[in-house]
Amino acid sequence: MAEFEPRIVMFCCNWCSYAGADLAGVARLQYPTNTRVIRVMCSSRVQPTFILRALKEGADGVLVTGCHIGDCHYVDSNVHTRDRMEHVVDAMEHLGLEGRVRLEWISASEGPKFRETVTEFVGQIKALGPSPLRDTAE
Amino acid sequence: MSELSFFLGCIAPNRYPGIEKATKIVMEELGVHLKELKGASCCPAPGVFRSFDKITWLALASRNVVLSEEMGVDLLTVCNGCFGSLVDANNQLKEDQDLRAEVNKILAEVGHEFKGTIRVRHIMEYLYDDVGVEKVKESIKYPVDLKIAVHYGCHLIKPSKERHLGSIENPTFFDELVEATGATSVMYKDKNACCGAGGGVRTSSLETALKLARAKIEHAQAAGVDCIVDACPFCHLQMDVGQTEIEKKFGDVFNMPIVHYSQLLGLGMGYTPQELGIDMNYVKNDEFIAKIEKIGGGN
Amino acid sequence: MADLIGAVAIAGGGIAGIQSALDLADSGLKVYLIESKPSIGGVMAQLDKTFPTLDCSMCTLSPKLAEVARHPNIEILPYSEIKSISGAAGNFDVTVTRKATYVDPDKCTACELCLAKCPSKVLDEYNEGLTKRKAIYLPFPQAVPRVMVIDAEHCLYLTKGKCGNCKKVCENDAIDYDMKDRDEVIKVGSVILSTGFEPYDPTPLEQYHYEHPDVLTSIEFERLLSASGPSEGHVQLADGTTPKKIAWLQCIGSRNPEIGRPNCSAVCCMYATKEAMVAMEHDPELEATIFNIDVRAFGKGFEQFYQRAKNEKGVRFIRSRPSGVDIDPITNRLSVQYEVEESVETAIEEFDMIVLSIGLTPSESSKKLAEIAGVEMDEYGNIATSIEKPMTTSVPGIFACGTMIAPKDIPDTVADASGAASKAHSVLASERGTLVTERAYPPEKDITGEEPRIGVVVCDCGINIASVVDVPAVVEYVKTLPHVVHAYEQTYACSTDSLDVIKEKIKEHNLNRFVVASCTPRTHEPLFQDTCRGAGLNPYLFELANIREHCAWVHQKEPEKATEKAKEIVRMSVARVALLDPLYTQKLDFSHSGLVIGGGVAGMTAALDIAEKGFTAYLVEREHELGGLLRKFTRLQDGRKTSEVIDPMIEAVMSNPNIAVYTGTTLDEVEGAMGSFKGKLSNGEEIEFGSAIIATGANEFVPEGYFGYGSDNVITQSTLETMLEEGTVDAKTVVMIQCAGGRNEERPYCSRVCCTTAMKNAIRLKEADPNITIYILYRDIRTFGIWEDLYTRARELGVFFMRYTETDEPVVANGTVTLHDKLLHNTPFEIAADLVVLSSPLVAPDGVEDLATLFKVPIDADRFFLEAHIKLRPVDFATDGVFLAGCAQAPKLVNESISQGSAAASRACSILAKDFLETSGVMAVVDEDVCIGCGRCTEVCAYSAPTLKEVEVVTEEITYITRKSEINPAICKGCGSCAAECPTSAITSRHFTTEQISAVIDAFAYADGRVREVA
Amino acid sequence: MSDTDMKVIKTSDLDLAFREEIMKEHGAEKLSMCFNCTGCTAGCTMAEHEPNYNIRQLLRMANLGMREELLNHPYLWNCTTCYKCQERCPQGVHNVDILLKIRTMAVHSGIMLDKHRKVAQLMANTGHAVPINDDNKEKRKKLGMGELPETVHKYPDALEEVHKIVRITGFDKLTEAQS
Ligand SMILES: Cc1cc2nc3c(=O)[nH]c(=O)nc-3n(C[C@H](O)[C@H](O)[C@H](O)COP(=O)(O)OP(=O)(O)OC[C@H]3O[C@@H](n4cnc5c(N)ncnc54)[C@H](O)[C@@H]3O)c2cc1C
Ligand SMILES: Cc1cc2nc3c(=O)[nH]c(=O)nc-3n(C[C@H](O)[C@H](O)[C@H](O)COP(=O)(O)OP(=O)(O)OC[C@H]3O[C@@H](n4cnc5c(N)ncnc54)[C@H](O)[C@@H]3O)c2cc1C
Ligand code: SF4
Ligand code: SF4
Ligand code: SF4
Ligand code: SF4
Ligand code: SF4
Ligand code: SF4
Ligand code: SF4
Ligand code: SF4
Repeated sequence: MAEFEPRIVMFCCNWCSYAGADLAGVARLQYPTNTRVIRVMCSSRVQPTFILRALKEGADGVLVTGCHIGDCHYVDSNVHTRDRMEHVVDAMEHLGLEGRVRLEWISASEGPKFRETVTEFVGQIKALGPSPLRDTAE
Repeated sequence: MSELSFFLGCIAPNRYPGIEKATKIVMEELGVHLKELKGASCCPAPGVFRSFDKITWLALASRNVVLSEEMGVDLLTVCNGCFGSLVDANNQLKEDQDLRAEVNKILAEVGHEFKGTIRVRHIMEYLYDDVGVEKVKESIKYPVDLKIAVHYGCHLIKPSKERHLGSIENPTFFDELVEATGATSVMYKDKNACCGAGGGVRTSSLETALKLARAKIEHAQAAGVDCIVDACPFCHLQMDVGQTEIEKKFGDVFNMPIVHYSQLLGLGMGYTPQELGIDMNYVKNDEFIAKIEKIGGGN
Repeated sequence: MADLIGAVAIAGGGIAGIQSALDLADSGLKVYLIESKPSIGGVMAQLDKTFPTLDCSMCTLSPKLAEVARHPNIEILPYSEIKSISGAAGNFDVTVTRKATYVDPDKCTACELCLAKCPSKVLDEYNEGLTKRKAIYLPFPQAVPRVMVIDAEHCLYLTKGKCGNCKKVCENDAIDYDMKDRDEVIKVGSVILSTGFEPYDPTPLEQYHYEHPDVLTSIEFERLLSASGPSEGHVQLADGTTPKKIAWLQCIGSRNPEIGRPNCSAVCCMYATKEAMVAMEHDPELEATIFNIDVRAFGKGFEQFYQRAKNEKGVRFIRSRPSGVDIDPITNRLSVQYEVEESVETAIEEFDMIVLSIGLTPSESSKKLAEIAGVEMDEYGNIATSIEKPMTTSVPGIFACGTMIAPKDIPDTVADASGAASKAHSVLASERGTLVTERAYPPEKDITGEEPRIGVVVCDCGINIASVVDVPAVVEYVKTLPHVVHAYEQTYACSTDSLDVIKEKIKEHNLNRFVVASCTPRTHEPLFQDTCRGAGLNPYLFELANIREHCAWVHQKEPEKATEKAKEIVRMSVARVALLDPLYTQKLDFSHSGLVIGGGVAGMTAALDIAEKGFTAYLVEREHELGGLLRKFTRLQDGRKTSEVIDPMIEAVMSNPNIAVYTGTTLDEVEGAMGSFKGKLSNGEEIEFGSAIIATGANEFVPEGYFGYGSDNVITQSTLETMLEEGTVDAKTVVMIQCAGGRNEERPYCSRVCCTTAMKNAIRLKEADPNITIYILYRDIRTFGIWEDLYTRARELGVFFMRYTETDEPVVANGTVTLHDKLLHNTPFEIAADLVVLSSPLVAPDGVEDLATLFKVPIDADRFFLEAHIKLRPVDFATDGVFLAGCAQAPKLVNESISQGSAAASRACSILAKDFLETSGVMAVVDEDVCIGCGRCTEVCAYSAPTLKEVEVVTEEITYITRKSEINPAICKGCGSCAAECPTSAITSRHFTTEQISAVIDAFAYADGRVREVA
Repeated sequence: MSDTDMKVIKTSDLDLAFREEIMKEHGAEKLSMCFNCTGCTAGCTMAEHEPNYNIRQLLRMANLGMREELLNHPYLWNCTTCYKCQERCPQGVHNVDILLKIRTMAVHSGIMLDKHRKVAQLMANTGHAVPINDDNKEKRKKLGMGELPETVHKYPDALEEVHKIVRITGFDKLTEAQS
C-alpha cells in the first residue's frame, strides 16, 4: 500500500505567513507537498467553521498561520485569532481530532520557519494517520 | 654604424667573460659598434650601495655615466643591475638640480661633470627598440631550436616609472627577441618572479636567496625547457653558481643551463658554445652543450 | 518668461530613472523616459538576488518595468539619447536622437519567429558576453518595451546586403531596413539625469588575469548565478565543471588612486557577500572566500548580513587584498597569495574560480550627457552636487539621481530618484495635470446574471515553474474544470505582450473571470488586475494561483507531486474566482495637507518640498528649536560650518507661508487613515492631514561602560566638535576609537556616519595643529563611496590608523590606550593619550514606540522604523499614506537624510496631488437586516470602523428603535476579523466572503473538481 | 617569563619624527598613505620563501616611529628590491624606495651586516663589488680576451678616482670594520 499522504489545509495571512511561504519559495527551501494554502488578509478572518468544514470535507489536518503577536498588520487582530483558535483546539479533543489543528505564528522573514512548521506538521499528521472524518467526507 | 659605449659592470667581465665577448660579437654583427668604456667601475650595485649611502652610490654611478658622456655616446649595459643603477642615477640627476649640484661637486674633485647628455641603454631594450626584432631575425643564420624559459629579471622592467618598457605584468619584448632566434619561449610558473639575488640578499642571506632561485629553476624545469635565458649576469650567477650552492645546501640537482641572451643570439649567428663561453658555466651540462653545438650545422 | 511645461525628460531608464518616472507620472506630470539601450531596467535587470534581503532582483524589478510600460503618463523613448538641451528651467527643448531599430515597434509582436532564422550571432551584452544572441534580438525576456531590435553592426543585410531572413519570415511586416536615425524635439519643464554607471573593466589591471576564463567580473558572476543566465543558475567553470572553491577579490578598480580611481564603490563589499551566500546556497559544498581591505557593511541591515554570512553561512572573510592572481601554466590552475590573518606570514591558495569585485565607474556616455546638459562634474566624472542639495546640478531645472552622482546601492538610488522627482515636481507644481492622459479603461462589462466564464493562463515563468511542474498537464487538467472556458500556457505571463494576450483572450472568449497560475499575488496581483480592467473586467474578478513560490520552487525534487499540487491549487483558485463579485472603490474627498514629524534636516526638507508643491505642511518638532542633530556638531565633512546649511533651511521653513511649524510640540493622538488622518497635538490643537512623514532622526549613543567613557578626557565625537569650534582642544595626542558601543550584541548594526565623522574631525585637528598626533583605532574603515577622500586626506596629514578586533578591544586606562597589532607580533602597544574620542553610534530617540503605535507602523530590532521594502520602497511604510525619512530609518549622512526627506515628500505628494481618494473594494459591510446589534464587531475591530448606530425599524406590527452596526468605508481595512466574530453572519468580508472561502475548501476536498453552484 | 614576553611598546618611547625624516626622501613621500591593504606583502616573492619577512610590517614600524626596532630589524635586509610590491601598491607607496632609505638610515647609525661591510670594502678598494680572480683571468684568456677588463681593474688612475670619491663621501669610514 502506498504511504499515507495527508491532505492539509493551511490558512495564511497575507502579510506575514503568506509572505513567509513566499520567502521559503524564493529561498528554494524544500518541504513536503501535502499542504494547500488558502490566503486571507488576516488570520483573524479564519472563523472556526472554516476549520470544521475543512476537516469534514476530508482534510487530515488544518494549520492556521499569522503574524506574530505584535506584528499584526491590523494592529492586534491576531489576538482574536489566538482566542478563537484556543476554543477550536479544545473542541478537537472532544471530537477525537486531537493534534489535527494547530496555530503558528510565522513572519514574513521566516521562510525557514515556514518550512519547519509544514514539515513537522505533515510528520505529525502522518503519525496520526488519516482523519477519522475522512470516510464520511465522500 | 651606430656606436655605443659598453659598460661592463662587475660580474660579466669578472665571472662570465663569455657574456662580455658574446655581446661584442653579436652587436658588431648587427652593425652596432661598442666602444670600451675605459676605467668604469662597479655601477655600483643598487640594492647594496644605494642601501648604504645614497650620495656615494649616485656619485660613482654618475661617474660611469659621465665617462660615456665624455665619449659622446649612449651607454649600453648587459646587466639589469647596472641598468637599474645607471638609469636611476641618470634620471635622478637629470631631474633634480640640487642633487646634481651636490654630485657635481664631488665629481669636480676627480675632474668630471655630469651634464645629462646621454641615455643609458640595456641590450634587450636597445635591440627591441633601435635594432628591431626583424633585423635580429635576419641576423640568424642557424635557427636555435630550443625550448627556453625567459627570465626578464626585475630591474630590466621595474620600477616602471623609470623604465617605460610597457607591461610589467605581462611583458613580451624579451620573448619576441628570443623567438627571433628561432627558439620557443615557454610559459612557466611565476615567470616574472625574482631570482632572489638582488637587494644584497645574496650576500646577506644566501640560503634564502637560493630558495627563490630554486623555485625559479624548478618551475622552468617543470615546463620542460632546455635552458633559462636571462639578460643579467647577476641573475645568471645566482641561477648558475646558485645551482651548485643549492645542491650543497638542499641537495637538489637541476643541471639547468643558464644562457645570456647575447650568447643565445651568438649561437643563432653561427658561433660555437665555446666561442661564446657558454661552456664556462659552473653547472656543467654536456648534453646541452652537445645539443647546441649542432646548431651551427656542426662546423 | 516662457510658459512652464508640465513634462519632465528623464535620461536613463535604470532603477533610478524608473522610480523618478513613476513618482512624477503618479503626481500628474508627463514623463519622457529616454534610454540608450533597447530596454529599460539598467544594471538591476542583470542582477540575480539583491542584498541584504536576497530578494530576486528581477522579481522586484519586473512589476516596476510593467508599471512603467502601462503608465499612461509615461512615454518610453528606447534606443535613444539626448543630443542637445536648450531653454531654461520650466521650459526646455530637448533634442533626442532616436536610433534606428529597423523594427517597427507598433507592428512587432515579439513572436520571435525572426530569431530562429537570423544567421548572425553576437556576444550577448545582457549576459555579459557569456552567451550569444542573434543580430535581431530582444535584450532580455522581461524587456520593456517588448519589441525586437536589429543590431545594425552585426546584421548581414545592413552590413553586406546579404540575408534579409527576418524580413522574409516576419508575418507582421515589422522589419524596415530603411529605417534611419532621427531627431525628435520634446518640450519639457525639467530634466532628470539618471544614466547610472558602468562596471569597471579590469583588463588594464593585468596582474589579475581577467583573460583567464575562470576569472570573472562580479557582474558576469551575477549572470552565472541567475536562473535566466547562461547556465540557468548553475555556477560553472569554463570547462563545465562545478567549482568547489571561489575567491572574491575586493576593490578591483576602486580605492586605487594609482589608476585614477581613488573612490570606494560602496556596493561591492555587500554584493560580494551576497554572491558568496547565494552561491553557497546553490551548492552547500562550495567554499567561498572574500579577500578584502575593510568590509564596508554600512547600510541598514548590512552588518547583520555580513555577520550572518561569516558566522552562520561560513563565508570566509580574509582581511588581505591579494595584489594579483597567479596561473600555473601547466595545470592552468588559479592561485592567490595573501597575508594570513593574525600573523605576519603569507599563504598561497588555489581556487577554481576568481571573481573580481569590480567598481562602479561613471560611463562615458554619462559624461557626454553631462557635457551636453552643461552640468558640472567632479574630477572623476560624477555629477557634482552639494551636501544640502544632493540632487541639484549646477544648471537650474536639471536634476540628477542614482549612481550617476556617486556609487550607491539600490535603496539609496531609489531614495535619490524620488528626491529628484520631488525637485522636478516642485518646479512644475502649477502645471500638474496639464499634459497627462487619464488612464483610460474601456467601460466595464456588466456581468450580472452571467454564468461564470473563466479563463486560465498557466505560466512557465521561463523555466522557473516549467522545469518542475508539468505545465501542459496542468493546462489540460484545468480545461476539465467547471466554468473554465479557455486555458493556455504562457512562457512569461507578466510580460507586456502576455498581458495583451490576456486582454485578447478575455474578449475573444467573452470571459468574465480570469485566473493566472503563476507567482505570488503579493507582487503580481495589481498588474494582472489592471490588465483585467483593461479588458473591461472588474479587477476583483481575478485570482492568482501561486504555483511558483508555493509549489515549483519548494518541491523541486518532486515534479510529479508538484504537478498534482499545482493542479489542486489552480482548482481551488478556479472555485474561488467563480464566486468572486465585482467590487467598486469609492471616491472620497480628503485632506491635501501633509504632516511631518521631526524638524531635523530630513523633516525640514520634507516640509519644504511639500510646501513648494502648493500643499500645506505641518512640521511638528518636540524640541524648542528646529535643526535636530545638526545642532550637535559644528562642521560638515566638506569643511563648512553646519550653520551654513541649517540656518538658511530654518529660515526657509519659518518664512514659508505653506508651512505651519510647531516646536516644543508632539503629536499625541492619531485617527483615520490615508487621506483623512486627524491628529491631536500636545498643545491641544487638532490637525487634519492626508499623509504623514516620520523624520524623528536619531541621537548619539552615550557610550556609558565603553572604553572608559565618563572618566577624564574620554569624550564622544559630538563633544569634540563643540570643543573644536570653541578652540578648547588642548591635547598633543588624541586617540579615536571607532565602533564604540556599536557593532556589538546590543547594537549589532553599523552606524554608517561615524567613520566619516572621525575622518572629518581628525582632519580638523590636524589642520588646526599639524603637530598633534592622532591614532584612529578601527575595526573597518567605512568611508564608503566618495568619502574615501577623507580617509585619504587623513593619512596624507599623517593620522595613524591601527586595527583592532571585536574580540581584542583596546583598553583605556589612566591616560593610556593599549591595543595589540598583529604586525607588531601582538606586543601591547601603549599610547599615551591626552584625549580619547569615542565614535559612538547613532541610536533611535525616545518615543519611537509611541509613534509606531500611533501610526501602526513597525520598528525593527534596533528601534529604527521599518520601511515597506528594503530595496524598492526605502521611504514608504506598508501602511498607506505614511512615510519615513532620514535617520529615523537608519543612521545616515546629512546628504542622504536630505535626499530621503525629498523622497518622502515626493511619495507623499503623489497622494496629495490627487483630486480624491479611492477606497479599496476589499472591506466589510453589514447587512442591517441580519445584524442583531450585539456590538461584537466593534469590540474586535482594531480601527473602530464599525459603530453601533440607532435605527428605527419599521415592521408591519411595530416600529421600534434598535442598534445596528455600520462600518465606515474610509476606515475599514478589510481584515475580516469582524466577519469571523459576527454571530449572525451579518457582516460580509468582501472578497473573502464565507461563501468564497467555503468554496475553496470544498474544491480542496473534491478531487473531481466539483464546484459549488453559484447562487 | 622572558623579557621579550613582557615587552610593551610605548608611544612615549617612539620617535614620531622618524616618519617625516623618511618622507623627505625623494620617492618616499607617500609612506603615510599606506592603508594596510596588505597587497605588498601578499605578492612578495621573498615573503613566500621567508615567512617572517613582511614589507608591510617594516612600513608600519616606520610609520609608527619605531626607529630603533626597525633599524635593527632582523629582516630589514631581506628585500631583493624586485619592485613587485611597489608596482602594485594602489596607494602609490614606493615600498622599495622607502626601504632603501631606511636601510641607509640603518647604515648611517652603524648598523650593518658583516657580509655587506665586506662587499662595501671590496668595492671601495678595488672599484668592483665582484673583482676579478685568477680563475676568471684564465677564462678571459681562453676566450681570447685581455686578462683584465677595460675597467678600473686595468686603469689605476680611474681606480684612484673611485678611491677619491669614496673618501669625499665618507663611504670608506662609513663602511669601515667596526671595533
Ligand atoms: C555586480 C553588481 C552587483 C550589485 N548588487 C547589488 C545588490 O545586490 N543590491 C543593491 O542594492 N545594489 C547592487 N548593485 C548596485 C546597483 O546595480 C546599482 O545601485 C543600481 O543599478 C543603480 O541604478 P541606476 O539607475 O543609478 O544606474 P543603472 O542601473 O546603470 O541605469 C542607468 C541606465 O541609463 C542608461 N543610460 C546610460 N547612458 C545613457 C544615455 N546617455 N542616455 C540614455 N540612457 C543612458 C543605461 O543604459 C541604463 O539603463 C550591484 C552592482 C553590481 C555592479
Ligand atoms: C557627532 C555627529 C557628527 C556628525 N557628523 C556628520 C557629518 O559631518 N556629515 C554628515 O553628513 N552627517 C553627520 N552626522 C549625521 C547627521 O547628524 C544626520 O545625518 C542628520 O542629522 C539626520 O537628520 P534627521 O533629520 O534624519 O534627524 P535629526 O537630525 O536627528 O532630527 C530629528 C528631529 O526629530 C525630532 N524628534 C524626535 N522624536 C520626535 C517626536 N516624537 N516628535 C517630534 N519631534 C521628534 C528631534 O528632536 C530632532 O529635531 C553626524 C552625527 C553625529 C551624531
Ligand atoms: S520582428 Fe516580426 S518576426 Fe520578429 S518578433 Fe517582431 S513580429 Fe515577430
Ligand atoms: S537581415 Fe540581419 S537581423 Fe535579419 S536575419 Fe539577417 S542578419 Fe539577422
Ligand atoms: S571597500 Fe568599497 S570599493 Fe572596496 S570592495 Fe568594498 S565597497 Fe567596493
Ligand atoms: S510566474 Fe509568470 S507572472 Fe510570475 S513572475 Fe514569473 S513570468 Fe511573471
Ligand atoms: S565607526 Fe561607525 S561607521 Fe565606522 S564601522 Fe563603526 S559603526 Fe560603522
Ligand atoms: S474588516 Fe477589519 S477593519 Fe474592517 S471593520 Fe471589520 S474588523 Fe474592522
Ligand atoms: S600595497 Fe601599498 S597600501 Fe597596500 S599595504 Fe602595501 S604599502 Fe600599504
Ligand atoms: S621589492 Fe622586496 S618587499 Fe617588494 S615584493 Fe620584492 S622582495 Fe618583496
